[in-house]
Amino acid sequence: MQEAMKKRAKELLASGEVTRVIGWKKNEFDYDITPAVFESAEEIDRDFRYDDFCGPNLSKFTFKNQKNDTKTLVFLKPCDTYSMTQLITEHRVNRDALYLIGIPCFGKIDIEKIRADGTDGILSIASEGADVTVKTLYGDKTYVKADVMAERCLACKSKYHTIYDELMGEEGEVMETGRFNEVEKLEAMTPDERFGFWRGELSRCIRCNACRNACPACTCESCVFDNPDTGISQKAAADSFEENMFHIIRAFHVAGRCTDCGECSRVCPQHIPLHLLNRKFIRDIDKLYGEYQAGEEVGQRSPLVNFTTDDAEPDIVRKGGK
Amino acid sequence: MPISEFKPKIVAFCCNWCSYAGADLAGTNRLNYPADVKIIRVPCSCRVNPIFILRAFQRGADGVILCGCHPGDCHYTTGNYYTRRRMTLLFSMLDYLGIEKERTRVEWVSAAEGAKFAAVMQDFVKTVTELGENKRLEDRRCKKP
Amino acid sequence: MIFSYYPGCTLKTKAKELDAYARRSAEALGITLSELPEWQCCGGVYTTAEDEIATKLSSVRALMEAKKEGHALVTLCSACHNVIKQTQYALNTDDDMAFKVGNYMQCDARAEADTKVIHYLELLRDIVGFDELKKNVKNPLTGKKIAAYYGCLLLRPSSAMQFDNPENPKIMEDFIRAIGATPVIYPMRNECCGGYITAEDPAMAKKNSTAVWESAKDFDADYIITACPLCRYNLIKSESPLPVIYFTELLAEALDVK
Amino acid sequence: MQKIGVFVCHCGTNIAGTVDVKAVAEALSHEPGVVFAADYPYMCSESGQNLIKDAIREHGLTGVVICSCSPRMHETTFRKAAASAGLNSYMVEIANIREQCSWIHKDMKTATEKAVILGRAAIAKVALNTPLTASETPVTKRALVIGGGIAGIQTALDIADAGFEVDIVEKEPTIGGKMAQIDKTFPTLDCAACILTPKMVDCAQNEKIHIYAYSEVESVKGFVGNFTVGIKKKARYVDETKCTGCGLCTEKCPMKKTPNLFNLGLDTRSAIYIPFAQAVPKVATIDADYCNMLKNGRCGVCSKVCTAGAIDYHQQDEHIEEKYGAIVVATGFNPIKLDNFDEYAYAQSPDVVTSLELERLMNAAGPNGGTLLRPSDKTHPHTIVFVQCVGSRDTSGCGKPYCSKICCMYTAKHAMLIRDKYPDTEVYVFYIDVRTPGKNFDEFYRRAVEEYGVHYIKGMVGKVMPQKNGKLLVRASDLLAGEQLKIEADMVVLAAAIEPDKTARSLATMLTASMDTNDFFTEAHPKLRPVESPTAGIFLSGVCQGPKDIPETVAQASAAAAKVIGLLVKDKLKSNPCIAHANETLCNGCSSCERVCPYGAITYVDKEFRMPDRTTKIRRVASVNAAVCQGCGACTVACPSGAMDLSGFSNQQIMAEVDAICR
Amino acid sequence: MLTNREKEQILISSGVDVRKCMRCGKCTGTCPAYDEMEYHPHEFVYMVEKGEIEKLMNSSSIYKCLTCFACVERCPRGVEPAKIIEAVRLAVIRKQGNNHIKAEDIPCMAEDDDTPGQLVVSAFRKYKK
Repeated sequence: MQEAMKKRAKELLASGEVTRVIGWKKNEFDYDITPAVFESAEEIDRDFRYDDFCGPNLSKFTFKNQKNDTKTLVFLKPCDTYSMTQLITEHRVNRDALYLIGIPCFGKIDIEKIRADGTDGILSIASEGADVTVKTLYGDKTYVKADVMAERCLACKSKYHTIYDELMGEEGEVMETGRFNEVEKLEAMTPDERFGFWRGELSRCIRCNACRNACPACTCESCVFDNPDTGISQKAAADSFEENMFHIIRAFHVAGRCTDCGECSRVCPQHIPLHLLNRKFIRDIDKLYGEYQAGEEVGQRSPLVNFTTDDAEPDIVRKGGK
Repeated sequence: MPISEFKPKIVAFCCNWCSYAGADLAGTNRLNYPADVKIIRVPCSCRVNPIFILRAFQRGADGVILCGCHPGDCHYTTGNYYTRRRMTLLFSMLDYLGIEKERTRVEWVSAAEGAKFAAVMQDFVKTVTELGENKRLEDRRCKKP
Repeated sequence: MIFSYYPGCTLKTKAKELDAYARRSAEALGITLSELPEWQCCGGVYTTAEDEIATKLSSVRALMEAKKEGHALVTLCSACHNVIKQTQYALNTDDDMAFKVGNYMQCDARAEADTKVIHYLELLRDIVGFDELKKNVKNPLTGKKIAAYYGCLLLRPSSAMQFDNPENPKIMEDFIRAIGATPVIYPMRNECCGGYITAEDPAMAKKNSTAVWESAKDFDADYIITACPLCRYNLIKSESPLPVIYFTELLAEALDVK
Repeated sequence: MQKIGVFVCHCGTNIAGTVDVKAVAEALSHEPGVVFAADYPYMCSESGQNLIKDAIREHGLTGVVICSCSPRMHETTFRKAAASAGLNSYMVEIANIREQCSWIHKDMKTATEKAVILGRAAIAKVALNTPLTASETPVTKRALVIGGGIAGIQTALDIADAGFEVDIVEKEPTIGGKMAQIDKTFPTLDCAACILTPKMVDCAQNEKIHIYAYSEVESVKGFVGNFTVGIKKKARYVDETKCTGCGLCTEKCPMKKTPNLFNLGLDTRSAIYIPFAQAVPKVATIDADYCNMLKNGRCGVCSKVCTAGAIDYHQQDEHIEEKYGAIVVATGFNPIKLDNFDEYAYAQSPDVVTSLELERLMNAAGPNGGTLLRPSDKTHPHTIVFVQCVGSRDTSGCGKPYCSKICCMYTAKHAMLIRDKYPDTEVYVFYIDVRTPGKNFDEFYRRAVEEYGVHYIKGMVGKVMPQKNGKLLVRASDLLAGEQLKIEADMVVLAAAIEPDKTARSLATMLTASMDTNDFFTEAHPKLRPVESPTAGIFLSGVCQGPKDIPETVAQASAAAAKVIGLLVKDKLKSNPCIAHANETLCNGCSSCERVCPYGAITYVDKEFRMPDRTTKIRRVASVNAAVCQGCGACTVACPSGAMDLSGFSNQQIMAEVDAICR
Repeated sequence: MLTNREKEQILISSGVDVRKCMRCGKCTGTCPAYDEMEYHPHEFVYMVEKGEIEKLMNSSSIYKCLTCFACVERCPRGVEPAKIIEAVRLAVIRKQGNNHIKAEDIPCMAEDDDTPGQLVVSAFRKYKK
């Protein structure tokens, strides 16, 4: 697939159809992949990658690196198409300046899972079908891919692309993989247990803002937490309250807009399962206001800027219904 | 602090058209409710940002209640419908984080419902008093020594 | 289809025919009435006083028993139906009552007594359906003019009974039509026969009952039907010239299982 | 540097009785920014206001906090006072220490402490207030009256008389409403048609008045001075401009078995009909449920006989949009359905009728040509029983909890008319109370008793029993005699409670006008603003606001008209400056705010921004139309970046209040 | 102050708010036991409100109510007079030795072969404690 993508990218550059290509590039290690802009065939030949480590959602990167006066090719995994659709709905990217190619995704590998196995001194990693081969200073290791796949990919919601100009590979389908199981587990706990759980998680937050930077829904010109005029700006959480506040408000601000791409948890250096906050909102919205998937179509109306006259009353929370 | 001495701090956001007028009517009819309740007037319940609610808890509130026109009767036609969704989701999130769900409430009080206003406030104060001090959403820096 | 069944004392003694015809007819209509394994007398009349708990417990036990069986509960005698329905209504609407009863029974009485309770006529109307009943009639009572006598217990208080329009009911008339006869509508059909007053003041009971059959007679009825043994007793005692029979007897006759 | 003045009102003893006002002023004088604090017996009095004005001038105050009654009472008073002393009127905040403090707390210490906290919150807020200036919007000089009964007619005539255009929307094919169905009026016994029909004709002939008959309001957008209303003209299958009202079609129409709704179904009419002789507009209408041509394409008689060629079987509903400066609601009432009152045998016997049905039975244009006959057998009734309060004052859930107000009087009228015309008829009226507060009302009722020999019996009817002989056995109690009565009557007349028309509820939602639990429209103030809805630009006329009789309805109708005229004579209206505004540098252009705005006040513009690297970038940003925004604030919360804020209730101001209260 | 305590007891036992009555008399207009009663349903409500309980307790009217619920059904104010009458009757028969019907009355009832058991238990419920 990677070679086909490179070929197509170069074709489009050569034809002048696009002048820039957004994709992934490898850094020092095989598993250290970052989004990048490619402007020439040489750059593509040298650095372009598409493999099971290309986790980053290119939609957010596209948003940050968009240019209006020229056309950019962007490769989008199914996940990323949802985010891209949502960004177009919110007028955050200029659709006319983009050429979108949908590409398949077979689940990405979580390097932390390999490391957690005690594997150190990694020299290279190759993923082929169901096998992942790791070459290290101390010898080779082989893993079954499903064992080292990222959690978000194990609970993948869709292999379907919601938007593209051109599709490479086969179109997939929306899937049901129990992505709310964790949320349900938490819901089943007592309030004290839940409080303990979240305190344990959120107290580790170092307010590095990685979640915010990676989140394709967090595209505000200026975040309320950075704006001294809002009265709630904070750089680092000085009290457990501020840890809660930041994450509650961040989740609330993306509620109804979050596509559940899982970037927040992927990038969190403290491994806080932030996606469980967003999924809670998604789950509540689905249950209370009907199934809703952000980023499914351009022009959708988010449930938070919508209503029906017979919506559930807020009481439902206190009374434990739902 | 023994429960009997505990006086909760309650912030009540009231929409100008229905609930604030309902609170006025409670006063006109001399219907008593605890002084722990302090009302903040907002044009519509939909003006209340979740940030305000968290801010109140941060600054030491033990309970926050939002009052608006009955659904369908909003002065601005649809404001309280948005309030209803926002607050349902926010309250559910607070509950998910293990924060006592009884500390937050939304009630619809019309301009004619002075008695309801007083009864709602009595009940809410009672509930919050029984819960005791807000510990789970407090900001220790804002507490008086 | 299986339903729990509460016959009540009188149906085991003086009103056996009310019970027997009901059972036979139900069978013919494909309904299984499974008598509660344990039941006590309902007490005959509901005590409205809120500080009377003990007199309500037999009904609560019947409700709980039925809940255990897992089926809706069918009653037949108007009095039993009234007492059980009113008890259930009180449990559901009066927190204090539910609390006290719960203390007696050592359980969450409201939750454990929430069985659906229906009268045999409601079974015919809502479960079997009068149209379906009509199809099953083998022996239509064509040409018979029948006055349905509701009395008080099936209808009132309507908040608890939820049986039919308390002032202009039609369930028994619809029943009469279903078995091929002609209903007679007369104004006294939902007025009291005197009930238990016959033990205290027989003349008064007679006066009340007479007014009922006179009204039915006035409108040219051939028979009076009822679901209540005491109504029937009072009407007969007051020398009604019209035969007073249980509705189940006519049902059995129409279904040809008499 | 803030210079805030605090003024604590005693309100006589209303506040000072439970709040230590001096202590409040003293405590608040130490708050940051406060340079002046005083208390005074009546701040709203002229001298109280002078105290404020003097302090503003003397201390150069930048903000004023008044601890007094509810801002709903005197906010405007104090704002005006501030403005006259040169301070922007939006630099005033009120701490409500009467309705929300002194009146609800009995303990002086508690109330004083609370008053101080409320004062602090107001000080914290006012410190962040900014001067605001109201913008102006033009007024559309045209009024809409919804409902064409006597209330709507009177309002429309008065507005037109003042020289303004006015439209009436009436859902029936003719205006006239309930009054057109009534035979005589109390307490004068003059003929309803004789006094109503000239007014109907005036409406039709007045060139300022346009009648949309057989029409309904579909949508209402906009705000005071600038409403846009969608009106649906229902298809009547007759071209209004061609029909001459000759009535030939109604004679020739073969479908004579159509229930005559104008006579409440007591007789029948043809499928094409003119409701009554004096209908306005006098135009035929086809009842699509009964017309053979419309149902199955077979007939067409009316079209053949119509010389004007007015019949149009293909007519469609027409949708019109009009602009208005003011809207008057005059949707009226109906008697309640009597389904819950079968003890009175209304459904069982045709001889049990409602009072409105009796009006038609006695009317010369009614089913019996004005002779009172029993509906069942068309015989002359010799005994008539009237039952009062059927569904009125009923808290059991079957009826309405309120007094319907008109029944006592119309029943006295009916009883009197019957005794006058048929002296051999005995009339019994069962009453709980006879309520006759009105000019010449009690005298009228007494005449019924003293001159006409109507039997008034205090007590209620328990049950009406139709007998085999066609009589109605009425069982009732006579409380004064201590008797249970059994009366054999020929007819029973039920004074059914009245309720607001069913269309009022959905209309209220469209108008954003509030209603009470009985679906009567709420007035802006029960005593002082009885003909206005709390929603600006919406006025109330007639029974839609509460039960009332004809004289009262007409009085209220004229009052509503006066209010409308007062609005329409203005060329411009000052609008509320407490509205939303977008901070363009923060705005993402995401459209969240646009989607929640109930007024469509938000639009987007592409704007060029200079970037830190000296390049420019064009971004889509929100822009609020100040004339359209009503200041609800829905957008401020929908906005994730905090770009939307609300003047007068800004994020910072509200949080300052929160902080002050929780301090 | 005896009557006030009695009144309290009647109000608690019946669960009726007598102050809701608007004196329309519909209960009495519909009562089938009217002729046999000295005090009628509306008077029960009014007299309990006034605290005149003793008169009611001493009257045979308390045994004449058929508990047919016609008054309850038809009252426009939801007052439920039948419950008041029952509460007064209970206040009487709950007193020691005040059973209105005695066990020895049963045989004479039983003599009548058709007497349904329902009648006996109902009469006991109403007239005996």
